[in-house]
Amino acid sequence: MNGPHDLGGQMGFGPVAPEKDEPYFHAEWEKRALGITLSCGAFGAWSIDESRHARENIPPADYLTASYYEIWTRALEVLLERHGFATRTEIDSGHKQTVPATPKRILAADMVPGVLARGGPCDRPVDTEPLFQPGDRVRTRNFNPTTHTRLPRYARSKTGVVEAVQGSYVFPDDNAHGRGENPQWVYTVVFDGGEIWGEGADPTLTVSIDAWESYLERV
Amino acid sequence: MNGPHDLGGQMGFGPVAPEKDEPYFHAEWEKRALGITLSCGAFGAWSIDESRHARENIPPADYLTASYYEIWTRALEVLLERHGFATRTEIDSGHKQTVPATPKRILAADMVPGVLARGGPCDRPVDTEPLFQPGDRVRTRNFNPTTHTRLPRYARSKTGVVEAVQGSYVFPDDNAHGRGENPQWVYTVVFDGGEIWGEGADPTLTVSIDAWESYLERV
Amino acid sequence: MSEDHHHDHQHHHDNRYSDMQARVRALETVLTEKGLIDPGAIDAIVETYETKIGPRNGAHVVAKAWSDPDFAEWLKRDATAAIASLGYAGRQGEHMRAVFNTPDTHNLVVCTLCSCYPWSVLGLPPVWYKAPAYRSRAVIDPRGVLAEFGLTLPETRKIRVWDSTAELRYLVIPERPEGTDGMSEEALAKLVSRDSMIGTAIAGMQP
Amino acid sequence: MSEDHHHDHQHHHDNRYSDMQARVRALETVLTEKGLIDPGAIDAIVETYETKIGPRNGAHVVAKAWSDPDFAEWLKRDATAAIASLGYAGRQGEHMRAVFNTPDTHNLVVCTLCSCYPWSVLGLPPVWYKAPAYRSRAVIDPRGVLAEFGLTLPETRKIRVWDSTAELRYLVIPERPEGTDGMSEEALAKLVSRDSMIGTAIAGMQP
Repeated sequence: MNGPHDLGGQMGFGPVAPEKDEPYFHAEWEKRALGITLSCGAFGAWSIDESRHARENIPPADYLTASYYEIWTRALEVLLERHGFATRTEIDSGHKQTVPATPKRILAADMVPGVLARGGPCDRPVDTEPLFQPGDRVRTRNFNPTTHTRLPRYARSKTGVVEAVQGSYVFPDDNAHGRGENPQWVYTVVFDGGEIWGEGADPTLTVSIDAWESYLERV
Repeated sequence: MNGPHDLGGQMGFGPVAPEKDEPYFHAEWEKRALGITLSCGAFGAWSIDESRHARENIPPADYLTASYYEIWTRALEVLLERHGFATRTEIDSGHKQTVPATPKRILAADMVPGVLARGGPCDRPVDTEPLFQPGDRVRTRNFNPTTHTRLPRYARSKTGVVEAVQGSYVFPDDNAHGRGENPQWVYTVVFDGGEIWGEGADPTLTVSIDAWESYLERV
Repeated sequence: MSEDHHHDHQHHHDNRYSDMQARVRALETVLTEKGLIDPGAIDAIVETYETKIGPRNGAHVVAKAWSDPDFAEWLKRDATAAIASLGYAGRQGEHMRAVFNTPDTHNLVVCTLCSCYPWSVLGLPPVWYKAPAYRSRAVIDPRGVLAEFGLTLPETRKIRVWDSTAELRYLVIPERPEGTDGMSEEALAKLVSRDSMIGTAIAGMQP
Repeated sequence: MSEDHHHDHQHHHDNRYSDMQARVRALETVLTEKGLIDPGAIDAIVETYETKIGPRNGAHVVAKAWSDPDFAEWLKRDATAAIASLGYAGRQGEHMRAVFNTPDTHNLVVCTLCSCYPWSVLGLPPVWYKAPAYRSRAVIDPRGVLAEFGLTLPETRKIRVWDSTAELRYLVIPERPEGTDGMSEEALAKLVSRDSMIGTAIAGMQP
């Protein structure tokens, strides 16, 4: 979706404000929000793609003012409701009223090191050979789905060069919506700044994205 | 600029909410905001293009939550400061502290009918013949200026057909920044929905924009 | 708690604007003190748009176009002059175009970049016309938008969206409803809603 | 005043979220009551990212790459494996790529669509990395962004921006500063700031 998250090339946000000696957390609740989000991710009830899409669906003005831990928390609430783990009333009140769905896994303290060390690899084998090879010229497709995609708006309908075949990975556009993992080859595609931004682009700039095979057409 | 105002094709704002029997104004301050904005426009100190750019420069999250009269008011405050009519302190306090710049005109009550009836035509003669004629295929240019433009982001690098030559008008991209009126021919350019939005576009859709000549290249 | 301040700042980034009534009053006061504005002019502007300039103007134009083929032809050829002949001209209507619905094509007007609107014939725009939901979706999902206005067009009807990116202002001339033969201009004008002249309704449709 | 309500509603659209501390506490409470989460696991997660997983990991990788050409070669060829050989792997570092700055090219990493970041080697991302200003501008105006970090590159230096749109996570290997011959890996690692591994700084630059 062309949501508030698709920020590449948008303007008006002012200067970047790096914070000197930034702490890991700016408030206690941020620590808890991190831990709760990861703990609930361990339920196995939703994919990272579904959770990204839940974040993208936060109303734009809220998305643009929220800190990232707030974005996580708002999206988590939606996921907990959607998958039957907590009702809106429970979340608002902080008290149990219903019996939750059964998660595949509940993260106990002693499982944390192993779970963090394993992470969630999303490379998957595919039966096909890659359609493209390094050096191939490709054009990104033009589409504007209301659903999840990882092809940013600024990089649609643009011509670039395949730099590397990066392996085959779960396809987020399908997986975010429960349509299966449907893995595809992923390519690093490099664009000249001028191809993307046109006149006035920094002549020394190249930008690359990692693009699933179905985002690309041969030129 | 690719600011928060450039909304065509963005998503996440929810349904349109038409209000039954909507009143002309929802609060007294909206009436005053309208009148003050038009009265200050009569100063002759800035163009409509400069005022549009001031609105576009409102921080995105503010722009997306403000009502339009609030957007007008915020931008007006910036223009009043920029052109020496009021300081930020005066605006915040509501009390005069400095002698203002001299406006070209102060709008008195008895001038209102004439001023509204005249409006602010912005057609201007140009010495050249139109480069394009109805039926010509054209491609919009690709650029992403940080300055004002009236070529929306969704309509850049797209191929369409000139439907009409609409006359010659002040060029906002220059005029907003005090670089002169530099009038150009303006064309209505029609695009197929599929050219703009790609796969999945409504097959019955065409979209037109009014494009200044320098936005266009012959295909 | 001081460590929360960083986020509170992000969230409540501009409390100055939370009371628009007070803010606009302060602005009017200081500009009046400075002799820059005349509160009477503000009253006159408001009165004009509350009583003189509104969708009745446009409805008159449409009803006349339905009733008078020569006027309709003039409106197609030179909308600014034809509309001015009825006494409607001026601010935000300096350069008018009339776009006619047909059995083949439905027209819809939007301003994605701000809120350009034909004030001289429709008056002040409604809130939804200026808001992000309409401005973002009219150009990409017009049928979805129309459905929210209760308007479902035949699947084969072409939809032409006019994005008002320059100083031209568009007035949709809806199709004349069936069964209105012989009606007077005045009676016809009553069938022409504001929304039917933007394209989010058709004439004679229940609002 | 009831006529103001419409606008107040727009402006203060979601007060529920104004107190995140209370909101997150309520969430932790209800999920704990339901037996879905273990507060001890939260403590363990927080402790991990406060004490075990942070930019020191990445600095170790970089210092080793500077010191050991075979390791640098391995890192180029298979960053995931080379980095895992130092004990750094797992969440948000499952699929790593190392991108090497050269005298010709400076690398800069961003995630325009969310906040993808190589946690296993850099820890939790800083606020600015996740915020709209950086995400919007890094891809269109990298030099402007770098200037805000106090970094001005030669005009002829090529800039390669990596937008992390998939599950690959990028670690920038900055150039080894001059005058560091013979320094130990430990001493070299101290020259490698977090920002130099994102690309918003160079190694040895004063933070």
